[in-house]
Amino acid sequence: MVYFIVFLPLLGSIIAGFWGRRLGDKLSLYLTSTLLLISMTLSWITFWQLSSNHVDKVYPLMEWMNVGDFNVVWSLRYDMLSAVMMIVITTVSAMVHIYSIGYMSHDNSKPRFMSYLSLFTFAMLMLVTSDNLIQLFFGWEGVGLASYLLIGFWYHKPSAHTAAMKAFIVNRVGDFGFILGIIAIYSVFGSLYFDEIFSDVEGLHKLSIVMLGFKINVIELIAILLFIGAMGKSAQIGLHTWLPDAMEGPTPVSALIHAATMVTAGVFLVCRMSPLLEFAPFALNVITIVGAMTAIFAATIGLTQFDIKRVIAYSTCSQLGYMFFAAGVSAYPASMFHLTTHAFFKALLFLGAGSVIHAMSDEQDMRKMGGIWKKIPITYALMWVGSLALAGIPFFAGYYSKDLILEAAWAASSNSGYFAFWLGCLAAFLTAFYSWRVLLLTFHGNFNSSKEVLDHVHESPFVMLIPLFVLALGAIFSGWYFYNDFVGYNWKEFWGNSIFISEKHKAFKLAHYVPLWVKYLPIFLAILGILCAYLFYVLNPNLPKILSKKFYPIYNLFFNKWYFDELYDYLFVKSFIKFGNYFWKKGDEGTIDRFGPNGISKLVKIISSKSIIIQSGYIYHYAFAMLIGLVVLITWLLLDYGI
Amino acid sequence: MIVSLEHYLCLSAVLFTLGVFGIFLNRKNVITILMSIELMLLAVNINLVSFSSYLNDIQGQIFTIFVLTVAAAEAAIGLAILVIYYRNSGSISVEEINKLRG
Amino acid sequence: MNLYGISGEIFLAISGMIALLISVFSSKDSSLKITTRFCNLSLLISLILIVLSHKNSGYLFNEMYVYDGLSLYSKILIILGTILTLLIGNKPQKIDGFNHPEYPVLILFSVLGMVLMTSSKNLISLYMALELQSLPLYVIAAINRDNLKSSEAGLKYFILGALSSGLLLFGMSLVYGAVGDTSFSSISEVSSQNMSSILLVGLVFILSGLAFKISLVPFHMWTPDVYEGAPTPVTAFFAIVPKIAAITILVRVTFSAFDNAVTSWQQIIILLSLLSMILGSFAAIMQTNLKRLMAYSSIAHMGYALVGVASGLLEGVSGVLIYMVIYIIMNVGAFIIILSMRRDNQIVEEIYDLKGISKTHPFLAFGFVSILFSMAGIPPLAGFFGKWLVFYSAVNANLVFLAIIGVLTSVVGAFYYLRIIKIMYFDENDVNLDVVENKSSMAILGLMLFLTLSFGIFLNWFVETTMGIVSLI
Amino acid sequence: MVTSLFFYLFSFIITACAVMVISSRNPVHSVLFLILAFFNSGALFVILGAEFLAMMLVIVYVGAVAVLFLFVVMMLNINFSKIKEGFQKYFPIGSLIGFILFIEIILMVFSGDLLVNKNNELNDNIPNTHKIGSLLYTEYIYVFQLSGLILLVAMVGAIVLTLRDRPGIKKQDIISQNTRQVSDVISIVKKESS
Amino acid sequence: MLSNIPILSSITFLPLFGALIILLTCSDDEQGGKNSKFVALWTSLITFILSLFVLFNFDNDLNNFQFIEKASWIPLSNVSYHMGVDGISLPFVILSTFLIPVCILASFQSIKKQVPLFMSLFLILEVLMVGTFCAMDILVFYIFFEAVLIPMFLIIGIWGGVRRVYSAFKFFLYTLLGSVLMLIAIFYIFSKTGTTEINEIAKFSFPYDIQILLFLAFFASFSVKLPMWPVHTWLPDAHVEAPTSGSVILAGVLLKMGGYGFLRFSIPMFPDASIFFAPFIFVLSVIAIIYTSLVALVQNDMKKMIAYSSVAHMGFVTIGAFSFTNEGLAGSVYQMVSHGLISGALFLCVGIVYDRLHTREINAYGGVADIMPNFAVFFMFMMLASVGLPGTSGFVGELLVLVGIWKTYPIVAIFCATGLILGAIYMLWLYRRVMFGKAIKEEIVSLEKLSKREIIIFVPITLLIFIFGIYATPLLDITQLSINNIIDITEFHQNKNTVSQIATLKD
Repeated sequence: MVYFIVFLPLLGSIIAGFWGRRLGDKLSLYLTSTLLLISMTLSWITFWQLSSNHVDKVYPLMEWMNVGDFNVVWSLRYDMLSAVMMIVITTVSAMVHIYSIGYMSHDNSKPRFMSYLSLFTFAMLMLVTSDNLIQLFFGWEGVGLASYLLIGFWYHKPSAHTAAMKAFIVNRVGDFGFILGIIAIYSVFGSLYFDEIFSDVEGLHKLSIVMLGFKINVIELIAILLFIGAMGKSAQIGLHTWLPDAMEGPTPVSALIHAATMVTAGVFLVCRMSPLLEFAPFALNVITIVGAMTAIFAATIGLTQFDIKRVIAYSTCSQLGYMFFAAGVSAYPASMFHLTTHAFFKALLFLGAGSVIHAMSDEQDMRKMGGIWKKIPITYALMWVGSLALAGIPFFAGYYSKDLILEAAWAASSNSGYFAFWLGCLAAFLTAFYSWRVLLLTFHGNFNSSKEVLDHVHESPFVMLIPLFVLALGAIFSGWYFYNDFVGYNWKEFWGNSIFISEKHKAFKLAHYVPLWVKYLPIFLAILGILCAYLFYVLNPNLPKILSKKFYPIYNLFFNKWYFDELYDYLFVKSFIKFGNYFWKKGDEGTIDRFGPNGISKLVKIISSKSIIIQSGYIYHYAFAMLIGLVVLITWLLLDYGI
Repeated sequence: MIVSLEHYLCLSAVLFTLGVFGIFLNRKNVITILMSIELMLLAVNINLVSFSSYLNDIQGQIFTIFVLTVAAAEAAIGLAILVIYYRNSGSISVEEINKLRG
Repeated sequence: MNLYGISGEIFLAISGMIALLISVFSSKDSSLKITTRFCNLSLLISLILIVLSHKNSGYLFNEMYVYDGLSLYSKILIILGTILTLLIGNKPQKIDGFNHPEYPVLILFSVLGMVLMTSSKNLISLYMALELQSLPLYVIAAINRDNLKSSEAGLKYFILGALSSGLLLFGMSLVYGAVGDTSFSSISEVSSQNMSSILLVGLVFILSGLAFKISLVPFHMWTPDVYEGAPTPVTAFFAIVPKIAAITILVRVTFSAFDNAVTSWQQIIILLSLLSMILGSFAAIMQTNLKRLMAYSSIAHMGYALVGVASGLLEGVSGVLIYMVIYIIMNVGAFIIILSMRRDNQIVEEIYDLKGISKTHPFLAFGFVSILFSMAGIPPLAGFFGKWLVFYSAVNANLVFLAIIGVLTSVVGAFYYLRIIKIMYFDENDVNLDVVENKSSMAILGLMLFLTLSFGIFLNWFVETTMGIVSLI
Repeated sequence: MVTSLFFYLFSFIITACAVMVISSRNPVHSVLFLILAFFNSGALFVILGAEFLAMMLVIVYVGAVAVLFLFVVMMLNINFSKIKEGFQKYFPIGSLIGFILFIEIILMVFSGDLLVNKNNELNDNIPNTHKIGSLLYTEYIYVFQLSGLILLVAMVGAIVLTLRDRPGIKKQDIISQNTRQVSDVISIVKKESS
Repeated sequence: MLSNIPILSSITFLPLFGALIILLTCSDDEQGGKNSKFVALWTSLITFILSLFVLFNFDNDLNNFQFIEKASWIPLSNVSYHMGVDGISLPFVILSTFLIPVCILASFQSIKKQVPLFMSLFLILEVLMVGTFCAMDILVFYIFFEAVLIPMFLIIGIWGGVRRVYSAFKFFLYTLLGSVLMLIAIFYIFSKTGTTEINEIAKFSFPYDIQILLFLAFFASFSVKLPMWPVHTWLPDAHVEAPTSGSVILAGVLLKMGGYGFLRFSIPMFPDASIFFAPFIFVLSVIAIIYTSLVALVQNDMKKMIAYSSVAHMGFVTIGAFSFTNEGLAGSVYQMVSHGLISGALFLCVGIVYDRLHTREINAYGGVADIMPNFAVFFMFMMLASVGLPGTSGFVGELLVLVGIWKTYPIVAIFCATGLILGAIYMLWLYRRVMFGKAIKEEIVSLEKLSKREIIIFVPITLLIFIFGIYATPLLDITQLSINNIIDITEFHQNKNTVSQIATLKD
């Protein structure tokens, strides 16, 4: 069954990719969607089976490479972590496939799009089902590729392919760490298989290596390197810059890849490697801090952006931060839980936004929207659901997971835990605020665009709305439904061996026993955030402008995304080009060639032209040369002889 | 004072050196060069004969005979070449024989 | 006295005189042709006689004349080389402006001198044979007597040649004085007991004289000028045949007369070969005249060949002997190509005249390319094997630096060979060349090409033969 | 004592002549000095006991070679060329090299390595010429023949280079004179009578 | 039955017959050109099939050379014509025989002048390449190794671009200069050991200082051929000016000769010197990876960019080879094979657009993906393979090398891995500038789609890259035992060194 789940999307991708033109748009659309639906159904079935019998299994496929100890076998690992990821992936993916049928109806390369989507799904499934790190890396890069292809799907647009490239390259920076981490793991454990690594980790966690004269604990090093990989994929602060730009891709892509699934791969990796991370306290602290900073940082930017998708993208970034600091305080189940709920409501928000954009004739700027809630009521309602879930309003999915994360952070009772808690709370406030800012700016107020656009605004077709409904169900009920299993009292039994929490780290256990104010503070802040947004954008629309003028430097910092792009542009892009040119012109041409081949050939020519000077044509010169030769020879030999 | 072999050899060395000088310090005409060569051969002959005499060995003298013969033949050919060169260029100045160079 | 061992040479001398008569008494128009044919024929017969008579080795005339493997080997090369150059130079002679029926006769006498030279075992006979081979060469260098360049070439060649034979002779006189005898065996005997300074200086003089004939730097100065000035068929002859005799006699002098004074002459030879390799490679780069270029190339090649002698090892000599075969093959091929190309009824001399001939005359171009690569020493062509053998012997004799300089200069040398290839293959054709593809020349070119390309197959035969020869020196 | 006196005399003359040969501006003078040098060398040879060679030197060199030189010098009618400026520039280095060469030969001569072996005892009763004659045609026949060839080649070479038939010159051609027919020469033209 | 046929010699010299047939029978006109193309194609295909025969009959479990042929050549000097393949050489033999038909097919249209000559030169090139990899006698190896210069020089010079003369000369003289020193070293070895058998020489242990010198001499040759920084500058020029198929072979096989040389000669014959020089080589290779990647980044010429990327990729090869670990060495071989396929394919890609537009300026393109969708797919695949995406062969090689080097010098691995990032940057940027965007320019819009022939060229390469990417075991198994030999040697010497160091410490 697992085979089918994983390979049906691949099949769809191949068929749509290679024969899509011949099959026709419709057939390829339906084919891929159907295959995904089957895959989804199967994954739910297997999930239920697994949650009842708790038997992890590895399904081998074939050998990949084998050099001495370094052997890698393609195989599918099916344990609870994979199962959870699989249902998330297949469900959201199936919904997005169906949604795309409607959303992409005007595009003229639908088969290609569907092929990419299915390819992505396949790669993601490979990622989550891998039994070893190399295969995980395969999936990891595979989703990166699919993301690259999908962001750059509209390759006519310069911004799209620039964003695609950026995404790939920034991810590569993360992969750089990840691959080194994998190699380090291999060099320490002599194996790439999770089971073998995890069984050895306890014995080896004090090992250290010397690098550049520093003595470094290997497990910490590995953990940090792996986390760099996770940062890249999950757009954590520093390596986040690609995610907002990735919104250049079609909206279903944003929903699937850049909200629900791919970006959570980093979180998945951290959870998957939990048995190892548990022995790397320093790395866990780093993860906590980075996660917390991302949460607040992305939220601040989200406040000021006007592109509807970008706001949601920054919100994704922020929510990923939550997941990370949850993992950082060893509350991996909480992290996974938030991952799951977030997948539903964020996909919902994106698809909703897509629906809006669709309705607005591909307009994404919120300043040009407004007051259209009556024209697209269903979308409007669903966006409400999504926003409520995101803000963590009780009984929506987000409430369960986000609250738990903050509680766990508090319960960690470490410095980093408190740091994460407070930043998380602040971020929760901001999240609510910008969520409603989106809602209010988009659907309320006055319409700010041309009349033609307004006339054209219409509710999306059913094929787009059905996925929204499904996801809305998830956004409402998934928290409640999964709470017990994921993070409740039988979490240990549920996750089985796939997640390991050291006895020393009690944050997750204690998360359920925190003071009441800790429990209610986030809710309070969320509601406060909503009210603030109402104040800012309905009651007193001038207030944002006044505030932005008053706190211009801060506003500007937020609006320009903390100048990360500019910084990177200066630090890397420009300097790389400068160095490249320098090496090329000054190094290769100016030095190596100048003094190397060209220099030598010039020298040879000079010597040559000098050497024919003696060939003057005059007999006496010739005779003289002979005589000199003779004299030199005689002198040399006589000196040698000892006269 | 008896004239020793060294004396003859010194004389021949002087002649040889003068011949050599004649070849590469000569800026006048080619004939002088040919004569310098004859001087060198003369030096050789003196060498051979004196060696022959002091070694009591006749070979050196026989060698000298052949050297003389060859020198005559060489002179004939050399002068013939000189003549045709003169016909072609109208001069046998050493300074002007430099059409071929480089 | 049994003159069987010298029968080939006697035949050659007699037929030379007959040829002289033929050249005088045959009709003017055809006399060159007839004499050339006659000379070729007699060369061939004398070759057969030499091969037959040299089966055993031995001495004649008081050890003045020796017939052995070495002399047989070089005689074969000399005579074959001469026949080839006469064949390929046959037609161009007329075009090149000289039509003297005495030309082949002079060549015949010169060849006689050369073959006798290779058989010399005595300073006197060596000197006489050497003069017999050089005097006709002076004449044929200037044989295009109405041409200023040709006569200048003859003049320069003569003066410097006379100077060099003066040096040689002076050296011989000193050696005679030191040894009291002129035969190589006595020299060897004395030099093994007492390598006196007088013997040493004599040796230097003798080697200088011989170096002139092989055109080793700094005794090479005549080479480019004479090669350029002499008529092209004559240049071909100069480039190919006399070198063999001179190298052979150099080997004989060093390995037979001064075989016990290796350390003395080794240094001289090393220096000469170093200078030749370096100058030959560098100076050729600026040349645009094909014949001049071939001159410098031959200087460099002689430098490489001499590396084998410098090693002082018998296998080095064997390498040199094989190198000479390869050298002949390459030069015969190259000169066939040069001789068969005409521009405005003149033999092509400028390398730029070869522009783009790869398209108009693919066979010639292909042949030339192979030969040039071979000259550059790129495997698997013949030239590489020559270099292999000599450099290997140098390394074997712990003269690694010499081998290194050798290979480095061969890289420099590759540059100018490549330049010709570039002109032929990479440049566009804008010159009108007439090509006289006479059949015998093309057949010889084909043969040379085959040998160049497949020399490796025959290498073993040569190695075994020459090793057999040199072990008996 | 007398021998050495003569030796120094002749040597001095030879050296002086040699200097004049290469330094005299008029080539005719050079040739004449060369002849003088040859005469004196002949005298030296006599001192050395090589009478035959002394004669030969005079006959071959003075009689043939030097005269040939003289002949050519006269024939070519060479102008007295001026010594050019470049000469001064090369003179020091040139003379230095020549001088080194000279010093080295002298050093070699006086190095004490000269061996005077008397293994081949010359029988003093037999005259020099006789001895040479008896050897030249027996032991040295090979070389002797070679020298003949060399002379032949020299002759042929000299002729090839210099002999040329000039079309404009009137020359007696006996064969054509003898084979001349009347009909070739005389053509009978009938003149029309007017 | 099989053992009786000199199969390696047949593979080696069969193309020579093809070349002779072409040279002798095909005239330089249209018909002759056509005939020569097919003769060349069929000859190379038959050769390829024969080489597959070797591949399938190769016994992975035999720890020495196989298909040995030996004929005495110069018995006096103990030199013989000796051929054989082991796990290190076999992949390259197959790579050569595989790429040649591809190249010949690729030059069907693009070569317009002197076609018979071109085809025969390619066949001769095949002879020499296969011979290089099969030779078991060091002199025979050298002959093949060096002779490659001739056809390549002519190919670049005759059919090359504008600056072809400069490039051809640079290529020829640069590599010649490098390899002549090796020739002297070979002579030295020959004179000291009295044998030219590679196997025999490997058993001989040279004194330490001699090893250092010999290693340097060999290094001069192989590092230029590979090429390593800073002697890489011939490569961009040669690649840029060479015709497409010339570039393919240059990148695909000729560069590998350097790497092969390191594995076959430098390391086993001079283990102590190799160990001594390993850090030095790492430094050069790391510089190569970073430096040339940055240089590649700023190129405007597609071929030049790919050429520079080759230098960077070959940096991985040397690092892997000198890590002296199982993974590193295997990765090094793997990387060479995969780079041979990938960069070859990339050059083919450039060739395809160059044939149509006659410019390699990146700026002249843009939006090609729209016009040539199939091409976009292939190019994309090759680009990703070059970047080292898992699932392509490029990944396996780079991964193994990184694993190998991490084991010995983790810090080098870190620097090395930056190549993955930089590689992605320039390749994606190239792809973006060429393929993406709107096809506005007139000449771009009128580009022809891929012809069937061109697709046939790409499909096998693509499949191979993909298969090697997801199923690396077969190739790794072939090389395993031979690599173990090298490791045994180096480990022995490493231990010996440490033992002697300890001994000196005790003193």
